[in-house]
Amino acid sequence: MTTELILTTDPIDEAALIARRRASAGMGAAISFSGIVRGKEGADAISAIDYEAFRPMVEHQFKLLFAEAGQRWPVVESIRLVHRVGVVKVGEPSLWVEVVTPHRSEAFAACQWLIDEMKRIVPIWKKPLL
Amino acid sequence: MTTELILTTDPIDEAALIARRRASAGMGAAISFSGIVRGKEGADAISAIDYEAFRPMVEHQFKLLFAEAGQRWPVVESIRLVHRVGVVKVGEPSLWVEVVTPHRSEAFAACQWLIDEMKRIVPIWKKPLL
Amino acid sequence: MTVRVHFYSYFKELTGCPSTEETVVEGATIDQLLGQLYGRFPKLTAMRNSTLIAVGVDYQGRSYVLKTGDEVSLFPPVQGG
Amino acid sequence: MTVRVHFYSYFKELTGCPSTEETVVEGATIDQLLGQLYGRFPKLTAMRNSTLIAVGVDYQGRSYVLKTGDEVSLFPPVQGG
Repeated sequence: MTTELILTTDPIDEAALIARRRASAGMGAAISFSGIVRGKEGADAISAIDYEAFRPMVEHQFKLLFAEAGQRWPVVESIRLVHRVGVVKVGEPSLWVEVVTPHRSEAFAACQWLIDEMKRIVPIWKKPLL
Repeated sequence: MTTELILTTDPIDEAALIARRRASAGMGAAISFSGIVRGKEGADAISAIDYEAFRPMVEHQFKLLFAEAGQRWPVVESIRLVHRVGVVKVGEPSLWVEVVTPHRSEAFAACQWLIDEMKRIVPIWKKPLL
Repeated sequence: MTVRVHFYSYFKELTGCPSTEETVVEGATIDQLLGQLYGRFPKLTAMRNSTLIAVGVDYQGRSYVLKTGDEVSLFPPVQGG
Repeated sequence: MTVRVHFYSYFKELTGCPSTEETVVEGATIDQLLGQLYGRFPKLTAMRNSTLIAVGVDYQGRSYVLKTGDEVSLFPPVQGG
């Protein structure tokens, strides 16, 4: 399994990421999920979200999650994850995750599990900006 | 809800599709699934799959599925689906589906449901080529 | 009356043709039509329990009563994706 | 002995600083450290039941025994994505 993690203050270029996708001949499914900053946080209209990350721990916790994903779904060939840090405007993706597997059920399961776990343990926080 | 269906003999240009994505300020999740032709069909190595479609019925059945998805998940803002017809080489996507919703759970659920239903009722067939 | 019947996927190989015309009595059901087709194309009978049936672009059951001009399609389980 | 304690997200607002040094006795646990910090930063106590604790880059429980040079981080529930 190959994994890639990018924490970046730059906008996420989904098209470029897709263009770099590698999948061996046994792979039949690639899922990519984009988490986009919504225009409201609760009842308040916002303009952006400022993401704060405890970077070394983010990297370490993602490494643990990727390893656990590989144990839960050994068929996963590739996981790529990009998370923005700093200010992300409404309408821009703050998160992009791709999982490549032989069949779609594992791709969906692993991708959802990864996002759920990220939201449980990866030290990133949001501050909405008005 | 907006929907788009493309049946095409051309390769699926995922980057161009992503670039054309539209999501209003309330949308927080976009999932895209690519179904890729694998190098084996059962035990046999193959070079491609020839997809046959009963086109008018494919279009009608997808229309029914999109409408039902909109009833099951009224928050879905956009569904786009591209399916290749004719010969698709190993490693190329034969299917691309995107679902845009406010939150990720509905995007995952609607996307999986749509693919499951497609494989149940949309009249497309595969012929593996050696 | 006459209805046109289309075959898809390997049903074309089983019947040797992409479509055919079949004359049925007024008020005939799809079930009766299938009975006649199984006589003409015996290889189709092997797929009896996994044949999908459409009239026009909608699925129909075997009790559907045929009308003049109906375009019937018979095909094996679908495999999109 | 002295350990450095880092605060993330709005814990920085609650304490008024991004990090601090705290002197604890040899063999002190995180639980004891928290007790001292709650004395210095009373606003942190409101988050008592939803404070996540790491030493270095790994999560630790309140019974963890502190060592010289440990970098402790305290923060509220995470919100990535």
